[in-house]
Amino acid sequence: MAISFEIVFFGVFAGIAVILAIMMLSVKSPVHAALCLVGVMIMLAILYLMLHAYFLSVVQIVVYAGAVMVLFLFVIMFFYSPGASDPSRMSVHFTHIAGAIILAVILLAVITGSFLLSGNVSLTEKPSAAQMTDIEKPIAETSEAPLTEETSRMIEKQNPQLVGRMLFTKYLLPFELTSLLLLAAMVGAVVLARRSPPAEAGSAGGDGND
Amino acid sequence: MTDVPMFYYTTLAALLFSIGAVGVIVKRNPILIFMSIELMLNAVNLSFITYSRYLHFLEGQVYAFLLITVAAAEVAVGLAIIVALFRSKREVDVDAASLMKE
Amino acid sequence: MTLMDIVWAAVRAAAVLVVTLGGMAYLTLFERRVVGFFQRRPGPNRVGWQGLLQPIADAVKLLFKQEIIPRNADKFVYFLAPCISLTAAFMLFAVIPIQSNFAITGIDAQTSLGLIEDVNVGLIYILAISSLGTYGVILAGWSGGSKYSFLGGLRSCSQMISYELALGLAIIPVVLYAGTFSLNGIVIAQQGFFGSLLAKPVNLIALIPIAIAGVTFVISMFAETNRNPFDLPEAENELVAGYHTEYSAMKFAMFFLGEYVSIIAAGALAATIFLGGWAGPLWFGPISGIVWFTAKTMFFLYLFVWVRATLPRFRYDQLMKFGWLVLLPVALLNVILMATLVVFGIGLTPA
Amino acid sequence: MEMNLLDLVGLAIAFPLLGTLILGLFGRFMPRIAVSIIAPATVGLSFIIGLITLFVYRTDSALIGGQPYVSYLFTWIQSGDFTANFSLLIDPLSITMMLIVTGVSFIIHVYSIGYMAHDKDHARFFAYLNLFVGAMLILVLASSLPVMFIGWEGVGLCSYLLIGFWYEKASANIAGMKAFVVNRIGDFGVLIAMFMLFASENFVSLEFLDINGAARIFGETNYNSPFIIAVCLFLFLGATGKSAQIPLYIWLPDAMEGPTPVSALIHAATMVTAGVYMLARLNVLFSIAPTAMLVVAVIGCATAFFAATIALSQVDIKRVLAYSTVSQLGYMFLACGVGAFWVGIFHLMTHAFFKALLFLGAGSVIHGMSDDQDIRNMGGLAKRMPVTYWTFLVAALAIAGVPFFSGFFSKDEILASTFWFGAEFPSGKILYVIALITAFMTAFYMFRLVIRTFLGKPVTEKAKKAHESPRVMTIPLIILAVLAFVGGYVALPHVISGPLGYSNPLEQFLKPAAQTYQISEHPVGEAYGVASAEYVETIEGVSVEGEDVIHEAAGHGEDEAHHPADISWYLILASIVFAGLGIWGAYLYFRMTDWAKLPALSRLIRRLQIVNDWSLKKWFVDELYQYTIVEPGKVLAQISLIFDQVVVDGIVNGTAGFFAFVGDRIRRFQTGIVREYALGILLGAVSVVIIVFITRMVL
Repeated sequence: MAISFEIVFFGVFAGIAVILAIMMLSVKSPVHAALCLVGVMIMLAILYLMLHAYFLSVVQIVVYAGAVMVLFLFVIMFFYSPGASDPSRMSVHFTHIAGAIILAVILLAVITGSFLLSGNVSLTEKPSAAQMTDIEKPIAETSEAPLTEETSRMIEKQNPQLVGRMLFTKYLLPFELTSLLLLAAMVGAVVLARRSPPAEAGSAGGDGND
Repeated sequence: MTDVPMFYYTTLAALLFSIGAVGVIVKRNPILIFMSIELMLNAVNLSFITYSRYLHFLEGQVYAFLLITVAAAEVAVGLAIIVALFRSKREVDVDAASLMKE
Repeated sequence: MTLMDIVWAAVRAAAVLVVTLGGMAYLTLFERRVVGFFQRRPGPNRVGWQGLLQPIADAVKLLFKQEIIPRNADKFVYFLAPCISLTAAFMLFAVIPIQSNFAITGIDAQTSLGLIEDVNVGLIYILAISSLGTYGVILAGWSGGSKYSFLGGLRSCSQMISYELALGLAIIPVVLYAGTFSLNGIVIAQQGFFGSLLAKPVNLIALIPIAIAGVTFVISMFAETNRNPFDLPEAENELVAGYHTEYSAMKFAMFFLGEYVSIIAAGALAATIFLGGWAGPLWFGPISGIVWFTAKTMFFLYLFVWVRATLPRFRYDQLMKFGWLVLLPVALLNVILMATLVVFGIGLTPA
Repeated sequence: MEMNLLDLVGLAIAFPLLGTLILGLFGRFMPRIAVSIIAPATVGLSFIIGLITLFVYRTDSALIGGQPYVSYLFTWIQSGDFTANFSLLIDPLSITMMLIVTGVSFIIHVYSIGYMAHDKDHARFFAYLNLFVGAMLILVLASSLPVMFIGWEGVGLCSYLLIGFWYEKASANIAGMKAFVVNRIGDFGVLIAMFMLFASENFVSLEFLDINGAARIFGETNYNSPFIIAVCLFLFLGATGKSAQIPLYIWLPDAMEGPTPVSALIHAATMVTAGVYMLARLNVLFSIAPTAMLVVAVIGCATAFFAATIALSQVDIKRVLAYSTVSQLGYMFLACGVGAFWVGIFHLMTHAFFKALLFLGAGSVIHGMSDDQDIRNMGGLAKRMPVTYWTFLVAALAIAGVPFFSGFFSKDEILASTFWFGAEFPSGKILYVIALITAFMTAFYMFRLVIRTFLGKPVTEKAKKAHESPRVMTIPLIILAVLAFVGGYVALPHVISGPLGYSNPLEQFLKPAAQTYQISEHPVGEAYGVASAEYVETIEGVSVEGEDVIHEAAGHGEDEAHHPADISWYLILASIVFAGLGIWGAYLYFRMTDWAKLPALSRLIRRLQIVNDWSLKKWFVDELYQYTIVEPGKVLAQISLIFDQVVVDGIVNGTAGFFAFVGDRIRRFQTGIVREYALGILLGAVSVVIIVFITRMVL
């Protein structure tokens, strides 16, 4: 049978992601590197879509591409004008890069090996009862027939609801802790990045900080 | 409908993670190191979501969600540190910030 | 997923592209004519009948203009930025439903117009894509290598980020009301509103937060699209021409295009979310959805031009204060209000 | 748990310890008079409790069935299956010891008020003294070896504190340390014995009653077994340390460095009697190890003789008394060794009276002589210190064994026991002969002391100015003199008491607690290779009457009733004669200076002078120890020091140096470069994963 489009799509997006990731490390300008990373993230978001994690896919773009990377770009753009390249880039020794690549290969082998050892699950296998999500269970129990494509599609359409429900029930505490962490990070970032002691800030006027 | 083997996704995640790790080690610019870390985090997220999909385990997406949030917090603080570092050192090089050595 | 799916999706996308580009072109004409009307002058009326060929003339002019690329520009980014701007604007259309039975593909009876199937994340997708639009602005500002454009880019970018929050929060009451992120679902929910009003007159209260949300949404959209009175990035007297100061010819045209596409998208979104989208009181055949949708969108487009013609520009600090200290708290309180109503069973409970 | 009046006995220990606490903490802020009241009062209360206990025990024997009573106080150690209760044992032996200890201590306390009247540290002194009494009471009242060991160590500590009481004096400090170190050697023996008993399966607990009970059963099958002999000898090693026997007697004469009441306390009533008491307490254990008993008897006899020879020539009044104590203790061990435990306790009691009297008298003399202790500087003190003289004379008569004085009865009993022991075991007669000669020497050195000190003319100005001690010191002397005289009448010899129709109350009282137990198959005589028909008869008679397999056959004491009366009279006569010879010899010696004018005699005297010198130098035993033990010990210590500095410190410093070196090398990894840390983290993570893989695959 011919190669399915999903695999083709996967190959295309994954290939772009890997190429962009490697480019991120090899391009001269930090801004280009950041853009490469944005690209990787968008590719990943598309892969998330293919994995039916719709909510996460969109969150990935909103948070990573839309906020985190914009912040990166802000900072980079303050430091580097368009023509400039990363000054510290030149001083990296060749042996370091070679060693790092060897290490990366080992790491890749180890991780892939661990993934392989922990087993490969095919989607064509039907999930066991223990594997089903909380939403799938009642459906599976009420109907004698296995989950049809349609019911599973219906369930997948509920993805944001499911994730949301889980976040606000079972994982409420981690969720709230995360919000606390965000608050702390916000305060910390403001304190760290503040230009100077308040005495000087007073003379600079209010508009300088906008 | 032929599904993509899970192994493909996990391999992609491993590959991205490794590239990120290399970036962390090779790069001297803290911003690029940071971006490499973000890449590693993304790779982890990918594996979470892969498992979520293939093991019918919605928690994977929840973990990924929390991870994204934490990464955002981390970036906010980290970039603030980099900005502060730049202000004090007038250059952006983590090796120059090896104050701990003394 | 078969080859046919993909082909049909491509066809749909192309159709949307063509229609939108055309619409955008004539939107410029529309705007100029309306503004001229407001200012008691004719506006462009020389090219073609009533100036109908004016957009084509403009396009040709822009295509053949000399391209000037600044010497210290980062060329890759310099080229990339307008592409991003335009692409992001177009991508907004992917999830906007035009018809209840948009049967171009013939596969899904009920589908949105776009690549992404209607999977209940439409609204967040809108947010995601509009946040991607930021890149175009900031990269354009930086890549030119000019301080003016960089400042303009920064301004514009921070403005967009600031108002994105209010935009996101403005959507939430509607989501709470409809119980779904899906735009199509929201339209259907609005269809059922009047029916539920008969059964439960107290549901009328739900209109209050929805109305507030609508106003907040539209204001935020003005800011997001850098339209008057929030067109600070383009404040000529301060910044020459904002983030696209260094752009010329076709690349400038792309920004221009992007801006108008996003205006259309904003109008379409507002029409879909708050005015029922393709749904209408009268059903007259298969095209009634498109008609209603276009009419409602046109209303918002007119509103955009209307506001531009009447209101003066904000000062930058006023803009920021308004965004953070007025719009955001209002939107936040509005969310709480709607949530309270939902908790007390007022509003349409999702199935 | 039902309370019994006998449980009051715990208070007897509590009072002196309370006194220690009060005086030790607040004594220095108290007026002198308060200290002087509290210290003797606590001991006096203990003595009263002792009397009550005795009364209750005698009259209330129905309540406890004449059996030993164990007063449980609290659980001291609870570890695994080992439990040590802090409980007190009340039986005739402990009551007797308790009365002796508290009674004599009380008198000494009272005397000390006068003796220490001018010392600035008298509160500290009384605190120590009270602690001493408390520790001694724990020792004698303890119901088990571990608890006894508390008291055992306690008195050792107190002896160190009290001997070194005048810590400004270097010799006092050294003497204190000597006492402590020598005692530690003995304590080591006790500990080893305790561990052996604990480790042995045959001895379930370290309670005295259990030990003795187990010993009876154990003796059935393992009579005179090497294990028991070893245990007994280790215990006896402890006894030699505490009770100043060969070879560990050397600390006692040096203990004279302490204040004289301390000497009296250590020598008379407490501490030194601990060894004798322990032997009597574990009488059954010792009884099943005749070989160990023989060692005890021989050591005791040798010590008695050896110490007496040294006492002959000493010029320090307290040293004479010290060696006499060692000698008398030897007698006690001899008595225990020949199986007459109760006689040992009897002599212990009489000795407590007259030796306390002697020391307090000597203290009075020293007091009167303004702290001069050399008898060559004295003379003619009888006129100036009449009370001291007369009481001292009573004590001297008692210790010399003059009839009708207490020492006569107890010593005669020891001699008789030894004789009868020798009758069964022929070579044992040597012991009797030596003991008899020792009795002669005892009388000699005692009267040499009396004559040099009190009779004749004052030799020095100090002696002329000597004065009688205050009443607080003389009244105790008088009380002790009365006791020293009448103390012996509680246990008259059978040959005397029998015809008088007067039983021997002390023996009757002590018999249940301190007598020789004999195993039916192994009569004492058999163990020594002599089968006595009389014994076999007795044993069989008892075994018919008794129900137990183990027979409490008649000890020596009871046997004496069967000894022929004429031989007993001869024995009494012999001891009287040897005592008289000693006194006469002392008189002759005193007159020797007159005879020295005769040339023939002077040559003899000069030859004797060598012996005298050797005796004065204590047979150079201290020097012997110095060169055989102390000096090699110092060399060993030097070697240890070098070992410590080179090897031990080398290891320690080397370890530190190694880590400093390694740290210095590792420090280079701490470059401060974040990326390298990241590399480290990554390498670590990778290796962890690989290790997990490998273990997964292997397992």
